[in-house]
Amino acid sequence: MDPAAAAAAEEEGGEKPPVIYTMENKPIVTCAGDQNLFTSLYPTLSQQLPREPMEWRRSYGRAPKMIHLESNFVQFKEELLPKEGNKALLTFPFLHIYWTECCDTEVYKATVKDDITKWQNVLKAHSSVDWLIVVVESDAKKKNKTNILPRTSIVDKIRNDFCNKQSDRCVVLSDPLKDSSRSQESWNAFLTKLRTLLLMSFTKNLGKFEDDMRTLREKRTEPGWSFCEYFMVQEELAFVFEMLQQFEDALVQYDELDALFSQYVVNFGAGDGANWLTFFCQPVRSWNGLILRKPIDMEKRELIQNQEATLLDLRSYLFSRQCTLLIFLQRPWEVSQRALELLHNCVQELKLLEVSVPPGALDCWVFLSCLEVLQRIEGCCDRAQIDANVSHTVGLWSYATEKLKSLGYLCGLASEKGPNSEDLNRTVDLLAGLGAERPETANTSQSPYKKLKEALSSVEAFEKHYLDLSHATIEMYTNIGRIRSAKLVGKDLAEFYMRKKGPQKAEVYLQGALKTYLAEGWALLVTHTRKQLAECQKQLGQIENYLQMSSLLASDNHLTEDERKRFCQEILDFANQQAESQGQKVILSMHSFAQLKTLHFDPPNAVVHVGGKLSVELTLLSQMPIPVQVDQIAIYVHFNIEKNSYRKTAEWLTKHKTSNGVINFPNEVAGFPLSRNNLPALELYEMYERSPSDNSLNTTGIICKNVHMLLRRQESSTSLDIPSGVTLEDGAHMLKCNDLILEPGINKISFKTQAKEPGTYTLRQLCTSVGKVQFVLLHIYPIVQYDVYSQEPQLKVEPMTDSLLAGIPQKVKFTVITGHYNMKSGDALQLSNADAMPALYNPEIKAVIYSNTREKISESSLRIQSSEKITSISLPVTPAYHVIEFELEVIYLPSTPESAVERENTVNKEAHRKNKEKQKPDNRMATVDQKVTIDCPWSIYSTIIALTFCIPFNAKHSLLSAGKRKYVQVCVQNLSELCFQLSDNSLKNSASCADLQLVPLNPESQQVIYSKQSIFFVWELKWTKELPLSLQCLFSVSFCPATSEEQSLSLKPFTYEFQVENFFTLYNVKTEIFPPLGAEYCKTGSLCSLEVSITRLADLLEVDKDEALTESDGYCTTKLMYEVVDNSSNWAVCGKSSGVISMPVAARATHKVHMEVMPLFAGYLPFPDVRLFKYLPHHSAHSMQLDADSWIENDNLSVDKNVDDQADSSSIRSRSSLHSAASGEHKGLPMPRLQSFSSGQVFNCSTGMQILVVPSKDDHVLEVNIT
Amino acid sequence: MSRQAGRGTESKKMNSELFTLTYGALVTQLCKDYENDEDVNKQLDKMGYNIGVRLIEDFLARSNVGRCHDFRETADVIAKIAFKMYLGITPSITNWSPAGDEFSLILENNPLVDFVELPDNHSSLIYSNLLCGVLRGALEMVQMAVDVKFVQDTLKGDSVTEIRMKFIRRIEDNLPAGEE
Amino acid sequence: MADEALFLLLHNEMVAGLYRAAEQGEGENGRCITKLENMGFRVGQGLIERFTKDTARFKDELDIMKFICKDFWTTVFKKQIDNLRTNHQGIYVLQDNKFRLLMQMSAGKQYLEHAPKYLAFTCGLIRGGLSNLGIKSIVTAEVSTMPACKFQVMIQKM
Amino acid sequence: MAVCIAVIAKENYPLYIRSIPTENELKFHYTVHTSLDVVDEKISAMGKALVDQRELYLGLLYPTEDYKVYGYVTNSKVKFVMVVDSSNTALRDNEIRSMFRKLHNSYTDIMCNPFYNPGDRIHSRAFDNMVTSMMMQVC
Repeated sequence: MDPAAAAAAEEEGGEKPPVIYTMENKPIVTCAGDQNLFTSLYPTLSQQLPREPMEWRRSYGRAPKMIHLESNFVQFKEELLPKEGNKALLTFPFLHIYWTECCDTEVYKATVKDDITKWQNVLKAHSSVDWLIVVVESDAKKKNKTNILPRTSIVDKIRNDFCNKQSDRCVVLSDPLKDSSRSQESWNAFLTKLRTLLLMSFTKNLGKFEDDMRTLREKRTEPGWSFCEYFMVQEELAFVFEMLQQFEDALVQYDELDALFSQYVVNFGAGDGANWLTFFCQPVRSWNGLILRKPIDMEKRELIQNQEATLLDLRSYLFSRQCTLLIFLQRPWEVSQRALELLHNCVQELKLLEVSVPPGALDCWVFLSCLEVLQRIEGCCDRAQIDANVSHTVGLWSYATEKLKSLGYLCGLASEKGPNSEDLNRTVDLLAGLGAERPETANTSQSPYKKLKEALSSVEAFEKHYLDLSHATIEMYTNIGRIRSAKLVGKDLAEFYMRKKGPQKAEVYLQGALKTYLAEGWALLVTHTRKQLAECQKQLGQIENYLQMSSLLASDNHLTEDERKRFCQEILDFANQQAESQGQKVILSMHSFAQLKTLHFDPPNAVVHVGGKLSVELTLLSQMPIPVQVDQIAIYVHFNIEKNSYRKTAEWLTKHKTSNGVINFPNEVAGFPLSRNNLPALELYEMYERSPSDNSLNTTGIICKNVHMLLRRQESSTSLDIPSGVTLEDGAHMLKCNDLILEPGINKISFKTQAKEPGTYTLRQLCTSVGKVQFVLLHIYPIVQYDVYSQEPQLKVEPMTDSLLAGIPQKVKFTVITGHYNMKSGDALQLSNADAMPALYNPEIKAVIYSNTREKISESSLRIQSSEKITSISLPVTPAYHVIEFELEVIYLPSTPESAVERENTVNKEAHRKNKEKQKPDNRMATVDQKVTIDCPWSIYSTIIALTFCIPFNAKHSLLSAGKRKYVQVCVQNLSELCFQLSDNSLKNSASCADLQLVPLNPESQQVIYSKQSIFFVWELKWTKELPLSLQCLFSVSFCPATSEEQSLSLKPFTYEFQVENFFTLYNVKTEIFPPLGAEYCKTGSLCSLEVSITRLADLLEVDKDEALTESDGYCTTKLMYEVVDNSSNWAVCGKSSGVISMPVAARATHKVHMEVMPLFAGYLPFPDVRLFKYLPHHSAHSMQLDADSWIENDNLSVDKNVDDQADSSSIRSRSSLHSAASGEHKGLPMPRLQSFSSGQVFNCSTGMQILVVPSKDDHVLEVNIT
Repeated sequence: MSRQAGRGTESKKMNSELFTLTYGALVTQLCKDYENDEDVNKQLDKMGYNIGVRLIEDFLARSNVGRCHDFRETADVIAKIAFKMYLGITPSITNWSPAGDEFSLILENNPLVDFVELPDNHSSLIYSNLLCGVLRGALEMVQMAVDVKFVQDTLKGDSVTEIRMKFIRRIEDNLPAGEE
Repeated sequence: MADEALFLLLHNEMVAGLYRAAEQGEGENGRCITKLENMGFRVGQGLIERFTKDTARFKDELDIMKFICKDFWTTVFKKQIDNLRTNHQGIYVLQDNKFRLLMQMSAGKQYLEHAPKYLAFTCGLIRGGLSNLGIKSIVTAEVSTMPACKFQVMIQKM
Repeated sequence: MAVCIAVIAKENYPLYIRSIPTENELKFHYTVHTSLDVVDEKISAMGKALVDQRELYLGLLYPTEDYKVYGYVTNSKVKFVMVVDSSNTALRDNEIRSMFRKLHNSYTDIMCNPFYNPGDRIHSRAFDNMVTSMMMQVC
């Protein structure tokens, strides 16, 4: 402010309040003394002062601040000094300066001193202590003065005249207008002083002001207290801070006022009202929103000052100030956020204070305010910033939208047929409340004011603005990802469209919202939106969708019973209308109409034979609130033939197919996010990992077998809206059920069908027809199938036990599977008898009839007639696809010895051989296959069935001798599992020779033979005259299962035929061993003598007649070869171990052989074995029919011709074995042969004899060996 | 003795929620496996029994409680030591039968049923029945055949939980190993 | 405060009981493992809800795994996991050298074939805990010398 | 004093939602559902925050003319939303906090009820009573 301005100030000094433009304000400093001097210095001063910042230390522990000081220098006038109790701060002079350049003592004394004194007194009078005296020195002035005093003297004078003790209140400014270092220094000193004094003054005076303000606030409970007055005071402070650029502090002042006011309102709500509040409760008459374009809204401020402000005025003003400061502070987003709070808050406060507000007034106010705030912010930010901070502003946008909407509804602008007269009146009133547009926005085209006015002007205008806002809001929400909010705004829009009868526009928004709600499972929202959508679709005439929606709603238990009924009725009405468009039906998804709970087959395994009956029972949960008359429920069935798969054969199906019969269906929960349960369950298993080397456990644990399934990302895009394009497969096969009523809740519907073609039938779809409407379940899942099969009749005959035993009566099971054949009366099985196996007729045989699924149907007795050729079993009358079972007792009789048994025995022997090869124990039973030919009524061909019988026993015989006496031993072994009773055993000589007796040495009584046990029978042979070479013997013993008491007579005995040959003893061999002469016992290692004596027991017999026999003049001899063998190698035979002797063929002829043997061990040693052979000379013809055993012997001789060779037997054997390999070539060459005697012809009477051998002293080692 | 028991238990303390929840999981699993509550109760008792016969050894080892001379002493040991040691609660002993062969354990709070709310379809489930089994099993190991059952249960809306124990007889034969 | 012995006995009896039931028909033992795991799962859900009641929100997956290995494990088994390894591709291996539920059985390989059934519950415990913290996973286990064992956690990327 | 209290699953469907009977239930369902937008926003913002800032209480989600909506999210990503009448200005932030704590505790107990199937709608007397108390309770 130049001096001129200062002058101006001087003129209007008297008027108050001074106009306040805060920004232009500066703290006031008065200037007294030499005005011209000051004026000359002013430019430098005003420009130098703010250059350097100064730290401002403040009271109340507030943080110190650096401040660039400016000030407003005005000429000193007494009027400027505040009177007592003045609250104004802006007009407050913070410092008084007196300027002089007097350098002449006289002049000082004459004028200056008095002038300063006068000045000082005025200050004192107003108790103002913030002053400064500036003495300016310039050399120029001194020049023309003669009587020069030292410069300092004037200053000193002033100091002690005025500044007692505070000499610093007088400063010198030397040559201020020169550009010298000296002048610079003095300037700096002066400025610093000036700044310091100013700040001191601020601190002091603001402090004082704040104290007063605080005390004033404390008084607020007193009756006279007025908020508005206090408001003005604290705002003064705010202004000062603002003036000092301390916006934070300024804002704090307003926030405190804000809080204070809010508190009062709350308290008022709580009951204790302050009387001043009533000012603010005046009914709202103007609602022209916030004004944020001016730094200060003077009109509103005056209203407050004059205590005429309404609540809205106060709030508006307060906020406009906060807004201004926030924007100074570059916090526009806080503005938007605070704005929203403010608006909400005001609405609340008006409610709380029960201020009467004309309908819509607030909506206008809020709407205008929102836009004002938004525009203000846009005014101070660039696009980019705004876009980046949509999340802060979008709230205001949607609030504005909301308000405009309600205004539109209020003024009948959102209705189909525009506003009515009363709507118009209301509109007029509302517009009146806006007053005239403010000058500052008057020329901006898009001002909130204009927008509102226009929006309310016409239906079209409103629609335009409302849509613009809505779309803007939706877009913003969408951009920042607040989808739900966006959808909600969308729904408002939809409602609007619906009111405007524009359903096609509404639909998309409703669908969008519905999708979200379904996906997130908000049932109530789903229901509500569906209702709206239904209405919308109805208007759009989307019959199908509408009906589907209705069915959803009818089944929705979030609706009232009546609503549900209404929607259900909608469907039924449509379904039953006799429209001419009879043809095409409406197909809807079933899940909302009814749910398939369970399905139940009868027969439970869902398997039927051709022509069989199948019934399917559905459990349907009807979701409709009322009973529904259904024309038809149909199951569409898909048929396919899987001929060549075993799993479709009657056997498999009837046996294996699981017969739980009931299939349960998971109930799909409508309107529920499936995302939760769409994970397949883990398949966890124990894991055992063994080391490859030894099979020991290495590692165990738990593994998951379906990791791949689980780790695959599931996109849970399971939208539950109606499956579009519901279509029915054309089902050739269908299960139908007509005219029934579906009651709400559980219904059981059963379908019956008769199976036709064999194959697999899959239930694919379910369709419920109600008049023109069809509800379709597109896929029946889990898969439901039933199978139809056809089957050939069949006869099976199988033993009851695992193996049939020959000779005892046993049960055989006959199974007749009728298949497609019906058993008529007279149908019979014709068994062609085999006399080896008669069927034993038992009158009380019963046949049991089963269904193919093994349920017992009936029982009937069988008629069996047997002629000698044929047994005919007449079967009971049985329908197709049944099973007849009965048991028949049969017995297998080895009819004639030769036929069966012998044959089998030989078979048996071979069996043995094989077994041996297979190293199997020899307990295999001989078996007989008995074939039966059966003629079945359903076939011209006769069935042949083989039954296998096992012979329970196995017999062996052996010939035993004692000298000349002979015994036959038969060993019977029971190979079966059963145990038998053996009785009346017998041994017969078939070739009847009179004088042979078989004397049994066996107990007469019965014997029990247990499983796997062997029993021996012995007979002694007695005779008188010579006997034939061979005897035919027939052993027989009768048996019966030891368990069965009743001795069934029909049992044939077990027989065993065999023959014994050359059983008559010809030679007796006797062996003796003698210790060496003089010795008492044989000693190990010392030679003993061995004597073999061979004695002929009979004269010439038939058996002797062979090449060995040489006859000369009636005197017969035969050649024998003996051999001493010691298999146990206890003895060492020294010298010849074998030799040939010629034996006279006459009783009692004896031949002795001597040789030396050495016992190798001590103890009782068995005698070495002595063998005897016939020795046949080489010139013999038939060397061919030799049995294996003698062949080798022969061969071995042929190798070394001279048997008399000294080699010990062992060496012979070794060689023989050596060469036996090559024996083939020699076969059949004529050379000497050995022929063994048949067992029993030679009796060795010293077999099994032992002799004591004592150990010799010296061979201790051997001793050790044995033990 | 109680001091020793005390020391014994210090180290073994653990988060009780783990136990409570695990038990809960068990019960609900059983409810899935068996169709009716009675079977579940049986199963719980059985499992309890198996636990009891093992638990007793741990108990005798850690609290060196000697042989009890009469049923009253047993009751005291159960309430004041066993329950304290294992469940951290001390039920009160009441309603002795005149014959002194029957008494009640009153549990003000039963850790097994923290958090539990019985659904209506399990009205006949005896949720904590395991405890009966445990007591039965444990006592059997010290030659006491007892009958244990719940007569009140807070889960069923009773004010307290009451376990009734009845002494049946001494088991003389086959002393199990590890007994005194 | 309950007593550990009781829990251990309960757990053992749960295992035994289930397998007993399995032998008497219903369900092959694959089911047993699953049942145990499911029980663990449910318990895990409950426990984690409690344990995280007063903790700050987790930063990320690893943050959570650490919680499981430290706080969770300590509260349940009274010791921390000895070693946690990850490939930063959603696979974590938790190693416990003295796993509480295997401690009762003699160390080494003697009872190795019984180990799995004593791990199932804990697998579930981990899976349940994680799933309640919003991490779907598969947890498997492995023992080669008791009482040390490894739990492998495979995170399902959602 | 709370006019509506809701527990919302990880997947954002309501596990429990109850409002004072006098008011129109549907409106609150919409309010709560919409508030999830802000919850999501706050959670994702929170993720980046430092540990000490990662608290479960989300504070005021957004005010409407008539209501204030507050949010809270457990570590298991379950959200609690509480709607309070705006006129109820006396209500301080820390009171809201403590109410959420109570909710959380009570919810934790539900989770520990073996018969409760996590993810199912909450039907529990205990929980109902607790919620009722919060709606009755006058501040």
